[in-house]
Amino acid sequence: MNDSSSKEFYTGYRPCDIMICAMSRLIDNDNTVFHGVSSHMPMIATLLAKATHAPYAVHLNIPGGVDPRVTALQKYTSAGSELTHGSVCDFPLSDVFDLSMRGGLDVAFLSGIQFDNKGNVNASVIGDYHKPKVRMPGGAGSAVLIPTVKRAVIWRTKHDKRTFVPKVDFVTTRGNIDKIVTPLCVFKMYKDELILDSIHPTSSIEEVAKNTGFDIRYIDLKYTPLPTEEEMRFLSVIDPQDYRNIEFGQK
Amino acid sequence: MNDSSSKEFYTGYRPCDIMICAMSRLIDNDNTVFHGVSSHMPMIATLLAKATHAPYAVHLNIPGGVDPRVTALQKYTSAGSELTHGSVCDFPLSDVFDLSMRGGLDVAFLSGIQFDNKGNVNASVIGDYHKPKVRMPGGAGSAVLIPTVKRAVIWRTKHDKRTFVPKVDFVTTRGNIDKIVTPLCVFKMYKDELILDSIHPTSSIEEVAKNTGFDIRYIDLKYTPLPTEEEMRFLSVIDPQDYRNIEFGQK
Amino acid sequence: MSKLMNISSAIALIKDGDAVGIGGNVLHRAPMALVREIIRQRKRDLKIIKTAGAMDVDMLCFGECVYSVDAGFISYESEFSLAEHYRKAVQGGRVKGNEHACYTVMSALRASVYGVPFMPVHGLMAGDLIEVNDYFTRIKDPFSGEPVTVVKALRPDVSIIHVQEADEQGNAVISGPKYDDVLLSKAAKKVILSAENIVDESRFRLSREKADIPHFMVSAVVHAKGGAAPCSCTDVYDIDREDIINFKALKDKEELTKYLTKYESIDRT
Amino acid sequence: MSKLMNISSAIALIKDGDAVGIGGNVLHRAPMALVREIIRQRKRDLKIIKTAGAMDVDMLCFGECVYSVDAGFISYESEFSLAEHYRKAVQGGRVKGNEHACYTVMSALRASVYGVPFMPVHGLMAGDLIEVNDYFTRIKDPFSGEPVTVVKALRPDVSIIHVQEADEQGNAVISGPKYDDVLLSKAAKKVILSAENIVDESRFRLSREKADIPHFMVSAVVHAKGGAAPCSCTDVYDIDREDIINFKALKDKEELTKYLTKYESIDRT
Repeated sequence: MNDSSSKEFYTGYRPCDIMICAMSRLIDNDNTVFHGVSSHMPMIATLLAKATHAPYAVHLNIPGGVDPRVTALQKYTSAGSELTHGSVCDFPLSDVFDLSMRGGLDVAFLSGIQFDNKGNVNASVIGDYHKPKVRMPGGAGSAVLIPTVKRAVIWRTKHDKRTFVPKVDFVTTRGNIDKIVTPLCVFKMYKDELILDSIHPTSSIEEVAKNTGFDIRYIDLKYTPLPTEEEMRFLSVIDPQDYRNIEFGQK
Repeated sequence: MNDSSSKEFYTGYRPCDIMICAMSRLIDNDNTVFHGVSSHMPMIATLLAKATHAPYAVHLNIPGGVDPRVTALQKYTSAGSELTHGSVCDFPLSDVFDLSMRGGLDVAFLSGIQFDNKGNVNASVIGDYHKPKVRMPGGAGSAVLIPTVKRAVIWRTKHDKRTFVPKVDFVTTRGNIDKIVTPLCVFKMYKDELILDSIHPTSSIEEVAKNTGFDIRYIDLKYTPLPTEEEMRFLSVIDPQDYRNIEFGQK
Repeated sequence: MSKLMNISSAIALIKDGDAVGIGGNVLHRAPMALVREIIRQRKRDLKIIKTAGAMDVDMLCFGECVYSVDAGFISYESEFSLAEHYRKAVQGGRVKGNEHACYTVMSALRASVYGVPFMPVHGLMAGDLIEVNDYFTRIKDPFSGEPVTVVKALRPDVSIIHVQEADEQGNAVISGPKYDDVLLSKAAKKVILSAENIVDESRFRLSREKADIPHFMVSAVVHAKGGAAPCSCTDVYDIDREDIINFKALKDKEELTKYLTKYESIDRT
Repeated sequence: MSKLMNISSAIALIKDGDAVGIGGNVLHRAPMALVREIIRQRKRDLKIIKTAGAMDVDMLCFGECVYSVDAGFISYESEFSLAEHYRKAVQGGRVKGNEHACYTVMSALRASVYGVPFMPVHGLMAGDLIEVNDYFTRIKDPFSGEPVTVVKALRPDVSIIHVQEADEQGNAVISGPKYDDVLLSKAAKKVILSAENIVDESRFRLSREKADIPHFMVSAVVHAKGGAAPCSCTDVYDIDREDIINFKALKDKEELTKYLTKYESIDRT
């Protein structure tokens, strides 16, 4: 079970598909949902949710689309005008932020570069804040959305010890994480601690432990549900170019 | 000269026409100009200025018009959609306020119910603030526009000792008055004091003094220029229903 | 998920004591059908929020529905003179008149839109409104040390807004001047819309002219033809002079009740 | 009063050390012709303000025009990876990277629009950005006594914005996503527009679709076909992949100069 390539062969599903479906299922039918720039996976997950179990979920994004009828995704962006086609309203980023600040945003897909098991998020720098070894692009909305959105879902396409660390180099924001979805597993916050929620069938508890910089704890160990046939069928329609796999260095 | 009716007969002009033209001439060609509700006179004065000496002045108003092509005024309102017809942009009241707050509004026509010679403006109450004898409609924009607009022009259709008082009952705002245009004269602020700027040819220094609750002071005594033929011709086109005379209780 | 309901069910969402934001401006696009139903349902102690009100606020004061009014201006304009019911209620101490500049109402609403407890307002520094009203105060700019005047947030429990077109989900478009209605919709916890016409969602999806208010901020949609009358509604009707004059001539609560009964069958169908 | 001018005269309005707000978002509708001219004119020590930037900010850092960058995000998106010139300039201490959330940039711009020195921002309370950056701080809500996080105002001396249509006076319409461009136009002391097409004023007067930016806030209008390229411009063109890849492959200032020279005749006509 720690030979992930054979596991993938066994399930027939790639981690990117498992991640997308896990993210999609976190969206409920009555949710307002936001994703930002450089966010192909959440964009596709949101479109998938609306095509399957959550048709009334409200898809919000940077260019201001409200429930756009997206006909063709772009490879280079998740903030372009294709996300406003057939939209019912112009509700730009500033409105989405305001909505979250006043407690009205249900789900936001956000990112970061380091996480520790206290729920601290670093989206800023590697090294010292004022003399950084690496200056990251910036957390975009993360610093203000993670603490204010009802459910902050973090997604990372890399799961390694540089990402999941004993202690983050800098606390861009802390606390209010709902889930973290990675190529290996899903974490959740439980009593101020980041614990394992589910392991992807393509991975194993050993692989997760080997690639995580803090001790893995869990209440009950379960597998992330595999994509259904219906989900895979919709994914091939929504994302025929397989953009969900772009950033996927690590299976 | 203190028999104002014979004076009016002599000039052939009504105080409302003289006031409108005095207000119009306060608008320069490169000004942004705002008027609010219950403001037929400034509305007509602004349209007159744009028709005559200040074609490039920018007419702003409550419904959000920018340089509207107003074809027909309404008797009951100076805040209706006719003020957006042919507008180039939607620039609603909140934007006009913001513009003034950041120092970008040139002229605003505002009102009040009491003024004293220190430049204090009362737009709130007659009597005690918390137990008013008379509660006025409210100053709308006056409290925040008078202190921030470059030139605050006050207009009143009544000139009496209840309006121009030794000391206002309440200071809604103070200071930054440019001019006050009344049926009898024009006041201006000079070194923190409200002094006479010009007397309408239909009135006299005696009449102004008799109807003003503070001492009249001036640097040089001059008459308000009479409307020109061109102005009167444009007025008859802009305001064929003579709405400029609606509130004109006096004379 | 249709939110279309009759006017009685919609107004039943308002509780006594609620803060109620009212759309429109003076005699333009005030949600008069919703206002009339509030009075018929005898709502009490409402905290009214409006930048510049006229007949709407005057009628609610007449109907004894009002605890306080936060507004910059309450009066009919030139032709119809003062709002006597509002004025007498404030002078008689029955209604608390919280005096604002229209802009401080907007600023207080913006604070609620942004989820913050107050908003700095330039321009309040010059008068005494700040000394006599507890919703204004002065603080220090933490960056320069200079004084800054601020207004306390105003958050409507419900905003009532009349529009020309809405779909059943609550997407709504305002033709002509929007006044502060979009701000009121964002600042409120709930939004009740009345609409001249109920349109299909495709009206918004297929047009370049999108909804001004998106459905997910709306709790109820009422189909109310003439829902702003006797006030004006851009592109649909102008004011009804006669009705305004009739209303202004009403002498007591009994006459008001008759006036409202006359409208009841129109408003409730 | 036409404000139409050539790109050289327009960019001459920018002084060394100015705070410059940049319109668009990542690779969308960035005012690239204006950016290229800024580099050709060797402007120095600019304080860049942008919510989410990419090639624009990266190129200005490459051109050594930048003193500081206030932004929430500076990177190309997925396909084109990081903004290496910006990144190295910050890591090397040559550019001050003032980290924001995109929202704190908007809030800081709103403060300037409203003429106030700071803006309360909910959502900053949970992290340490506030401890390490002097443009964030904590104050007390004067009404409740609770702590409130605030951001210092950002006021661009000049905002540079690319639009699809403008008239000679400066009325401008943005097709498709407007991002934060209207906010940037209001917050700035001066606005320089580049436009794909110069249209007649009647375009705005006669249409229901009004200008997004009114003429009286605009200082200069430049006719720049392809003025956002190689970034995208809704309804006109998508990104020019090849050109972005070429730019990203440039090794030194000499190659950058060649690259900019190639664009010079296009940008200046």
